[in-house]
Amino acid sequence: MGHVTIFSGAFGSGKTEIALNFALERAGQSKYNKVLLADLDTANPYFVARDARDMLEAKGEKISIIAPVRELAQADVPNLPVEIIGLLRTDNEMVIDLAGDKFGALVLGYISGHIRARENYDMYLVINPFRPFSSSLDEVMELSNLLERAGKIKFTGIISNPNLVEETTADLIKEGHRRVVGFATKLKIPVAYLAVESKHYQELYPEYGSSLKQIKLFLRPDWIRGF
Amino acid sequence: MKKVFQKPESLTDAKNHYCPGCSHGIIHRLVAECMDEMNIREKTIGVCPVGCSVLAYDYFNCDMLEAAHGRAPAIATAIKRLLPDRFLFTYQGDGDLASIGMAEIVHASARGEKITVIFVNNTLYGMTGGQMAPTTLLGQVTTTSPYGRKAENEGYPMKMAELLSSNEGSAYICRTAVNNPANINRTKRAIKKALQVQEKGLGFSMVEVLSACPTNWGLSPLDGMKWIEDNMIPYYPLGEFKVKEEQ
Amino acid sequence: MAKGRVKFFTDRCKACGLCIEFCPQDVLGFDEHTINTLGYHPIKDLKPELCTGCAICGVVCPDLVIEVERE
Amino acid sequence: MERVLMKGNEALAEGAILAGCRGFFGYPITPSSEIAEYMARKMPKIGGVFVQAESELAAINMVYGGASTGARVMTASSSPGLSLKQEGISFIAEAELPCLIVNISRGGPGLGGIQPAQSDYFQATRGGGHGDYHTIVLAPSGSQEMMDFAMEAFELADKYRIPVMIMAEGTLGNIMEPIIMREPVSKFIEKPWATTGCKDRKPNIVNTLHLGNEELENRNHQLFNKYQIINENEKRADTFLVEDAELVVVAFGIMSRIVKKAVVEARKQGVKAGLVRPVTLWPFPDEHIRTAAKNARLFLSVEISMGQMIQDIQLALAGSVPVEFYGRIGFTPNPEEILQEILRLAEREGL
Repeated sequence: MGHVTIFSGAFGSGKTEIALNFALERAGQSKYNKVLLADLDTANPYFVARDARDMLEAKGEKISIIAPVRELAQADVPNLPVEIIGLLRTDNEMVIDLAGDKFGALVLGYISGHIRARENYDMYLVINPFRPFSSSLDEVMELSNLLERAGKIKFTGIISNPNLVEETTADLIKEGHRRVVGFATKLKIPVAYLAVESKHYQELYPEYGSSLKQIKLFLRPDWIRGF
Repeated sequence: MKKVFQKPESLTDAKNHYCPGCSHGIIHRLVAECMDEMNIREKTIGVCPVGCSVLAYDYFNCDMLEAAHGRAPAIATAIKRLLPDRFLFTYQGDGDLASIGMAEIVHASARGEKITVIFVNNTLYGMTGGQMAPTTLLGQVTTTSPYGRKAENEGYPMKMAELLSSNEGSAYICRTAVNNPANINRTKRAIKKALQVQEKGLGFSMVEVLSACPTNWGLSPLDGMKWIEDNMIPYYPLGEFKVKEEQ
Repeated sequence: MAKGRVKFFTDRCKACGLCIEFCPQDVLGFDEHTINTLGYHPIKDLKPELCTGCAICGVVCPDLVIEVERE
Repeated sequence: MERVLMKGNEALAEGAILAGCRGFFGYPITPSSEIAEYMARKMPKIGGVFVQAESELAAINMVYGGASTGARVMTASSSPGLSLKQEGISFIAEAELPCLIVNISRGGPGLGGIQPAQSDYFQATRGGGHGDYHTIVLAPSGSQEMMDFAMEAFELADKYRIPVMIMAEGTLGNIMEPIIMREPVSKFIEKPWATTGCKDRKPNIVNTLHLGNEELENRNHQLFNKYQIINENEKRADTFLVEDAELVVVAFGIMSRIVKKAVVEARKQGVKAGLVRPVTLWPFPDEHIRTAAKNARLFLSVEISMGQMIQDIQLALAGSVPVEFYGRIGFTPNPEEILQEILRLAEREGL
């Protein structure tokens, strides 16, 4: 059975961008025909993985985005793609992008039985310590407990994603990452990797080495930069 | 000789605009007497409706607001939440409370808002000239039910006290009438109890008062009182429907 | 000597007559010789000597016309 | 200075809290719900009130009640919800109750869609409900302004005893940007008119009923005298490269940022383009428009609507310069699209 990788975290933690990057990375390596990226963000259809669908398909990437059907893709109804359960029971490599907070927990609770039935899965908690409700240990613990309880799945790793989008600096990443490592130690969950935009990769590589992963932003509009 | 009956301090000196024999004047006075007796005039904020009592802010001698039609419970909710030690009452008619303001009253009750609602049921829209209300009795002729209200066409009169008493948030729900001195005194006791329930923070309280609208009923004031007795009370039974005790 | 006494703010009276009807002693009646500022014949204690000061007239009055005193 | 990464909706909610807002009354609707959710989490912890109302009508009337106590209170919704709130907004405007009303707007008419839109411009700037009245309308263009305008909105509301509306497209509510957290407001003006219980004073009345002819007319004159003062003092706009501009683009909210990109590109290609960005939609910054018209041969209004603000631009210019329109619904025009339109018009006009 192919690996299932679940990305979870607070609203706006960056999990969708990270899931897209992860799926693309796997698409190059996976033995499966296509990596399935399940977009389960039922909370709010602004800036969701399905927005990148056409672009990825056009580029011929080995990725298939499982998301609500087209006319519902822009609706704010909880439209879990119907095929998700079936796909979880067949042999695929899957990347699952959950909604933030309680919405994500609800969806996870619904499908977790099928995930646990598979032997190899990872569930990551994406943390940006510069976001409200995930800037302190108490808040991160509350979120982690909520998601683990509802989903009946334990986190296997934390993805550190400290950033202030366009205003991110190397020093800011370092400071944020220190905080995330602090949370991870208290939560007794290992840090899987530190995600940074490509432009910071070279500068930070000497310090973080292979625990660093560079990501590209797919959903952020260009026009927001510089003004 | 000592004074045994006089204008309560919680009413202003303004002459009310109500028709001769209209029950609003009596009910205003009962609310005000309770405010006097509980010494809460300076802590009370009232919200009046759209309806004949739209000008009630001129008559109550306390802070008052005039609400949009039906919305008094929403307004009172916010004030009470922001100023929890004040007394809030809404004063609403049957069109205001049971028709256009149905959602507001049901949800204020469901939330257990610690406010007191004075619900004046006179079976029709008095202000606009006697149109059918949710509480208009079967067979009753109004300007918009000229052949008498029929269940097949206009449905059944709504029993708001019974309906709201099913809400867990309702702490005190009572129906009274003002058709004779004994019932007027009972109404006053009910209003006072409702305000005391609010004071104890037990939840939502409402007194539905069966009242006369002699003008739109086309009756003399005295016949209006009899009409309450003969036609309203049989359909709208008097009594306490919900009394939540202190824990 | 009457035990009670009623005082009227006659300019508030709308002559609905409820006080007259409910007065147990038949003390009250309309003052046919007066028209108040509202245009009505206001009420009057036609038989003041019978008043017991029970205040029922005040209780049923919608217009705050009446004050009642008692011994 | 603490910097945090916030969605526009969160920044607005936090800004309101920093401004001393202690009452939020709302009803869920996409794409504004994060504001309510943020408030639901925060209000109980700071001694504030959060009530999820049974309807938009109840929510806006709770704002009416809440504002009448003198507290800083608000509601937030999105376009269809704003339609339902119009009754209450008319009452609040007449009763002169200060409050904040937020429209994280989406496309219509009807249910429309939840895509960002600016098609509530008329509703927002013409009063929206029954009767003659206005609300001050602020149109932020980024997360920082969502916070800052929320704070300013309460100041303006209290100063003029007027409901202030913030209108922001759904995109702005949902996009994340780094912002500087502001200091909480500590000074508030007295509100002797508030209905808080009449201890040691005469009763206060909050009322919107004026039955006498003269009373009603006087009341409207009073309101419009106030609107005149606001009109004189509170018009705001940002201008960009308008000094020598031959083609002036006008856009507000998130569109203004997109247009700015296009204007920079157009300049590179030799077209003297400029941008006027109305910050206040009411009062409309007509003087800024007229100033920008000094060298202009053409104006272009870019909106996410079928063309609404264009009428205010035309009124401001009073026929002196023609005004073109470019707009879409369901899509947010991108910089490239607007650049093409600017170039097309420039070529047509020989600019």
